[in-house]
Amino acid sequence: ATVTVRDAINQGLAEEMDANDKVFVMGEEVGQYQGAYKVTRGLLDRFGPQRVIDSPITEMGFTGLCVGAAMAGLTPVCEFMTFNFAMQAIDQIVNSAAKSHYMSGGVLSANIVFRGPNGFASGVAAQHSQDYAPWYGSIPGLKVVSPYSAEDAKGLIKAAIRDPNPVVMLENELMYGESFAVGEDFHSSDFVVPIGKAKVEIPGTDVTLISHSYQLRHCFAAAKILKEQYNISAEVLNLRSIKPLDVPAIVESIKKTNRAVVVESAFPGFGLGSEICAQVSESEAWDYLDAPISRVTGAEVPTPYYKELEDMSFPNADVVVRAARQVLYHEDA
Amino acid sequence: ATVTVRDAINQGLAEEMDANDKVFVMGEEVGQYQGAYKVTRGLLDRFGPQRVIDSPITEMGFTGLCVGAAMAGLTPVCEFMTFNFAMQAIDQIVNSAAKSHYMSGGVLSANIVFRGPNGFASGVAAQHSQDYAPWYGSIPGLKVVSPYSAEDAKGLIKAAIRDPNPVVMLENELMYGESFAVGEDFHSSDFVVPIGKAKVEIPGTDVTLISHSYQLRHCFAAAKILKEQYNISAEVLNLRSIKPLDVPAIVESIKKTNRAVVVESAFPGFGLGSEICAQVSESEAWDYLDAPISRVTGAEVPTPYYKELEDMSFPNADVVVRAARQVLYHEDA
Amino acid sequence: KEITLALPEEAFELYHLDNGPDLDFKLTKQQLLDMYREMVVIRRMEMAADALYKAKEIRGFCHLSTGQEAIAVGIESAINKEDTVITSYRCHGFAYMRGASVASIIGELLGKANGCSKGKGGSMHIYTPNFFGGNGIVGAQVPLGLGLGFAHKYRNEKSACFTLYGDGAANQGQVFEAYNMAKLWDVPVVFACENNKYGMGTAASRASALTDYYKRGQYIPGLKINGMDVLSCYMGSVFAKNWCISGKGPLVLEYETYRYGGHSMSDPGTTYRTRDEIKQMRSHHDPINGLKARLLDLEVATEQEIKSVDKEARAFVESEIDVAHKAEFPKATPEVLFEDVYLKGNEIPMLRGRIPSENFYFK
Amino acid sequence: KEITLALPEEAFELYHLDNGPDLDFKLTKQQLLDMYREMVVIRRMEMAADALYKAKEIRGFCHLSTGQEAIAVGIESAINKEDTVITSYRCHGFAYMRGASVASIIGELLGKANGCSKGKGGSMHIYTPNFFGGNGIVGAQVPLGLGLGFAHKYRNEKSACFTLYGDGAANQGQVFEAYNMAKLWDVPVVFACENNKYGMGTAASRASALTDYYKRGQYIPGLKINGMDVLSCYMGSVFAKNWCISGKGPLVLEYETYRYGGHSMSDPGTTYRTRDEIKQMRSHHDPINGLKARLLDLEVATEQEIKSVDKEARAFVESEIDVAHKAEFPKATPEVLFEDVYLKGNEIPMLRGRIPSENFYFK
Ligand SMILES: Cc1ncc(C[n+]2csc(CCOP(=O)(O)OP(=O)(O)O)c2C)c(N)n1
Ligand SMILES: Cc1ncc(C[n+]2csc(CCOP(=O)(O)OP(=O)(O)O)c2C)c(N)n1
Ligand SMILES: [Mg+2]
Ligand SMILES: [Mg+2]
Repeated sequence: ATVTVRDAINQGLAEEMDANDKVFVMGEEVGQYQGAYKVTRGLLDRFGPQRVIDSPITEMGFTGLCVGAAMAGLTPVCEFMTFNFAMQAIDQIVNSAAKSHYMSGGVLSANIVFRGPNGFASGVAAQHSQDYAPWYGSIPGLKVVSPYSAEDAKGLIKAAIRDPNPVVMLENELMYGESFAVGEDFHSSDFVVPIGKAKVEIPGTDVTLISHSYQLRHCFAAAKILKEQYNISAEVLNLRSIKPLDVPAIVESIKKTNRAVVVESAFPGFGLGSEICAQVSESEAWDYLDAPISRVTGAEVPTPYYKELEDMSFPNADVVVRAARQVLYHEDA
Repeated sequence: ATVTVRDAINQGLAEEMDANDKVFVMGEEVGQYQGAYKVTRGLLDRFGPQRVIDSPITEMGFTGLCVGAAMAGLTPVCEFMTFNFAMQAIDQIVNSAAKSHYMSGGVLSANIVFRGPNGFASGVAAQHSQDYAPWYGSIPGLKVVSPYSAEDAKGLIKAAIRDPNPVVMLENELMYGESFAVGEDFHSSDFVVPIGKAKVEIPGTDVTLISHSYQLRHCFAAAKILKEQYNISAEVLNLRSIKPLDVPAIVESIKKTNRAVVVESAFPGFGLGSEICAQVSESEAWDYLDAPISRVTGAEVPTPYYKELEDMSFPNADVVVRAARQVLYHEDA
Repeated sequence: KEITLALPEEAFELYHLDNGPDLDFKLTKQQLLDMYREMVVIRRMEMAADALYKAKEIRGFCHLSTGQEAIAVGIESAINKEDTVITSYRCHGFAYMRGASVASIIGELLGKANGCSKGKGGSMHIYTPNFFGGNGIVGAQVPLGLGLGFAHKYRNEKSACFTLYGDGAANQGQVFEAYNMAKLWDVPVVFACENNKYGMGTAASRASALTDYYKRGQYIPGLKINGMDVLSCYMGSVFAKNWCISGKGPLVLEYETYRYGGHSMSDPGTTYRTRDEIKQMRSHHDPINGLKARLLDLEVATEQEIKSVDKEARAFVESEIDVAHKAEFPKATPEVLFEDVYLKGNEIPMLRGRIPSENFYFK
Repeated sequence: KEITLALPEEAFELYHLDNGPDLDFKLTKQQLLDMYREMVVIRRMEMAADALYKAKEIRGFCHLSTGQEAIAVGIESAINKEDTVITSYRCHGFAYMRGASVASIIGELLGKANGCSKGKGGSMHIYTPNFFGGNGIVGAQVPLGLGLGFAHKYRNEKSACFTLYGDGAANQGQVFEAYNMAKLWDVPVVFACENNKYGMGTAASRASALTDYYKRGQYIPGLKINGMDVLSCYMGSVFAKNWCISGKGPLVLEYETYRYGGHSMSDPGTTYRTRDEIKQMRSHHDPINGLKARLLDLEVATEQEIKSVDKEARAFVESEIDVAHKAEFPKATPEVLFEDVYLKGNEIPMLRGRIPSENFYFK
């Protein structure tokens, strides 16, 4: 049977709440409304209003509350309706949650998860579609995960809750309704996806397509086109974690394919593509590269509303195909 | 005669306030206290409390106020005591200031400058020493400048005020008291440093050291050591602007030296080094590189307080020398 | 010829005010009919947006103000074009009252080049002179509005900024930061809370420890206004504007109102409140019906006259929608995509595309 | 043997409270002498920090609480170790009262390995069990304190969190967000404003539209306390703790106090206030002298006894400083540098150094 990403997260949350009564969920509309995107559906009924808490619209305040509760030993799951709104609370995430263990010489800690949809969504324009993976990914003290499939989603939310460090989970609204086949072990309450391990979704030999979350769809579609139309065998690497980046997996793949394309929905500058480019150039994979790493990114514009302009602002399969063919030096790409 | 960076910014502010009565300065302690770091010294006396305004400690609020005033046609200079505190207001900078011109199809605009010290300062520990260049540098709609010398400081603050776009000026506390020789034209009220143009501070032939603001000092010191001890001729490039990056200047230099080291005080991931690495790999300079670009960054730790640990967390001349020698493949580096 | 009107005591509640708005006042028949018409136009426009959304011609989020029309109309009737207004994403009615054509508003919703924001902003980001949107981040518009008021004061203008926000937004910390600065510096800003009883699915009392939003300025006087009655909205707004321009500093208003529809088009709006509650409001407190009844009651206009206003307004909106429908979409070219990131002539040399071959250079 | 004590009416001002703290109460001689001693210890410790800063042994920012000692002592005397406390960067006194040794506090200031934070935090970042710092971002500790209180409630503990912040911090929006949630959910949190009259160089009235900080919870009852009198601080804090643990929700306190020194070591503290103002406070309102006078007055202790407490405290602090001075600096090794970024055993595989050859790998 298949499971949606929404249900996968929901199941992961419910299992961890069952197992550990320190875990609570707080955020806007997580309770009575069942979640703006219904990710927390049923949790209020099941765990009651002490543990599933509708917060006022006060991102900085409820984030700080969750961080403080975590410092006191609870395990909050702090939901942002989208990560765009977390920008109001980012000081609490970075300065209060991420840095405290270090600043206190190990005295304080915060077992907390910040989660919610991140990055591109349809037709929501500039203030509702930013991808924050690079910002959170740059902060020591944080771990950052970004699921693609239902397995990723359940396994990573559970790993994030169990990890004693603050973890940011960057989901994507457009993925919530997507269904995925899952393995036998998926329904076990011990199903966990380790933080920091990338997954080869499709093995290949000619070029590595590296991405996370929603943008992987374009990689899959591109891999198909590359195979069918150009007889190019693309390896698709699902990062799953942004911090730490699974550099060994990237290196391994590039040593095989000698070429890589990084696909992300963030603004181009200071992004995942840039970072992977730099990391690879510092690794042994550098000598294996037959072309510079290619970055496929969001365009350098605040997201426009009109569909065709929006389409031009984010990666799609065709652009990924072009990028892949470019790193393979296809003249007409 | 020499001029300090502090006085240079002060002079630039005063001149623009003289020339344009729409310009006002707002921030914590900018008036009566003469600025936490005395950058706004004398401005209250000279321009009065209508135009030099001490705000309460409410970063989000006064930043929003300034952005709104800019939308109404005024030209605010919004001072953050340090950019660490601007994290509380970053939503207003990104979502309200940077994106509005685009979201409104050109109807709204905000001629505003956000300025203050950024990055490393001595002994202030983790919450007071983050370098935000990469975050702001990633946002379309913003320009980001970062002065090193007195000329940079005066010329860029004036350019920033005159630029009709929102501009972020990332200063450095440790530079305020530094004195610099200035040219004849410095004292002219027309002295402006164009945004987006890097400056070759020291020409060289063997390796390019690329940096901005305070970290350039290490580059200068390193260039000296490289010359004297290793007979290596280092070119030092002062970026002056983070957004736009002067990629043509970087490319030109690398075409000459074939090697580059980027020096910054930000956390390593998703930083300036990564971005330059990626940009160069997309440019014609790629073919000229004899070694991968080297990143010298802050270490991946929240800044520790104890001096010797802090020393290990930020670039210094020795590390830059090592990096330069590494890109020159000195075996013992 | 002016018509004498009277508001009941209950139209207003005062907080730290010695006197409230006048209860007795005069308006011409034309003014009254104009108010009526504008409310009908807004309602029709929102209904059209509803239909267009359901027809999948509008994308993303779309927040309608059906039920809340009296506020936009009441405020605009009380101020002039030099005053400034800013609100949240629930902005169509305000944009219209500030002077944006229905065609340009619906055009924006359809993503057309004739849209207020050339199709780049969509439903939440609509602007027109002295109307500053249309803001998608809950509460962020409040300090912005303070800044607009600050600019009025800086320029010694006899104008005020009406800064609108919802009952949900009223809990955002930056609202209190704005209150404090406004009071400290006597900024001519009207903090105007549209209390429509819910922030998304959350009833006011589940989000706010104090639901008397007109009192939440604490040290700023406040006024609660019957937001379902356009004449109360009008007189309350007149009072607020006069308060500000007479140098008394800020004022906090609460327009008590009701949102008939869901929070946005994706919310049926029926899981967190009863259908009966909605029905009650619609049938007993509707601002359009309310004004109509009053006009008939006072014999200012006949049923026939009002019907013809209805008809005209409806036809007007339809023809405007027609204009919007016929308008061009923006050209999906790099020139259009990359325009307006920076101000013309002050761009950065290059904006990056998704891949380098899409990079766009400004000459 | 207990001593009967009485506070004057003026010790407290009430806001939305029917009854305030008891004015008549008893304490033992030992308790009183302990309070006295702890204030002296804090004062001596801060004076030592001042000297060490001037000797360049302390780096960066260093904020002292000289003049404000009664608050930390009064609160700690009123609560127990299960209660929680959080404050801003002006934290040395609280850290000490919560149980950190003077040696570990001064050690931290000196950057020593014996420091509360192993030398990694410095003056602003000091922690000890149930004391959560030491926070450098003005106002950010307030929602954190709300979270600590939330945890007490979540666990059904009969404990409260004392959340301290300054008169300057009181304007931060997140403080109001915290007020709202605390009241909505009856969180046992005491919002405790240390009004020392200035936020850096800004007098309270230049930053706050309402300087009655105990009223700023608006819908939360409040209590103003003479923060220069340790007994008032004690009884006010007893009241606050009882309020919270009896399930009445939050309370807002204002301890009216005064900072003798500059904002931090780099501020002479004399440009924005008169020397006379400082002198007045020091000579007529000093909390240490005040308690001493009372003890003599009530004949609880003799001049001689008090002198010997002074002497003991001074010697104690000196010996603690000696311990701190003799303590080792942290080892400047990669192992130490990269320790504590993540929790032991849950690190990420590699942390990057300044250059790749400095990268640190966890096994
Ligand atoms: C900072 C932020 N948090 C959350 C949201 C999501 N959101 C959009 S509207 C809304 C409800 C706002 O309610 P209210 O202020 O009462 O305005 P109304 O929609 O009733 O007009 C929420 C939670 C957002 N856009 N911005
Ligand atoms: C968000 C933020 N803004 C500004 C600062 C700089 N700063 C540090 S302390 C301070 C004054 C705070 O005054 P108050 O709250 O009254 O506390 P006090 O220092 O008097 O104890 C300021 C402006 C900061 N650390 N954080
Ligand atoms: Mg509402
Ligand atoms: Mg103070």
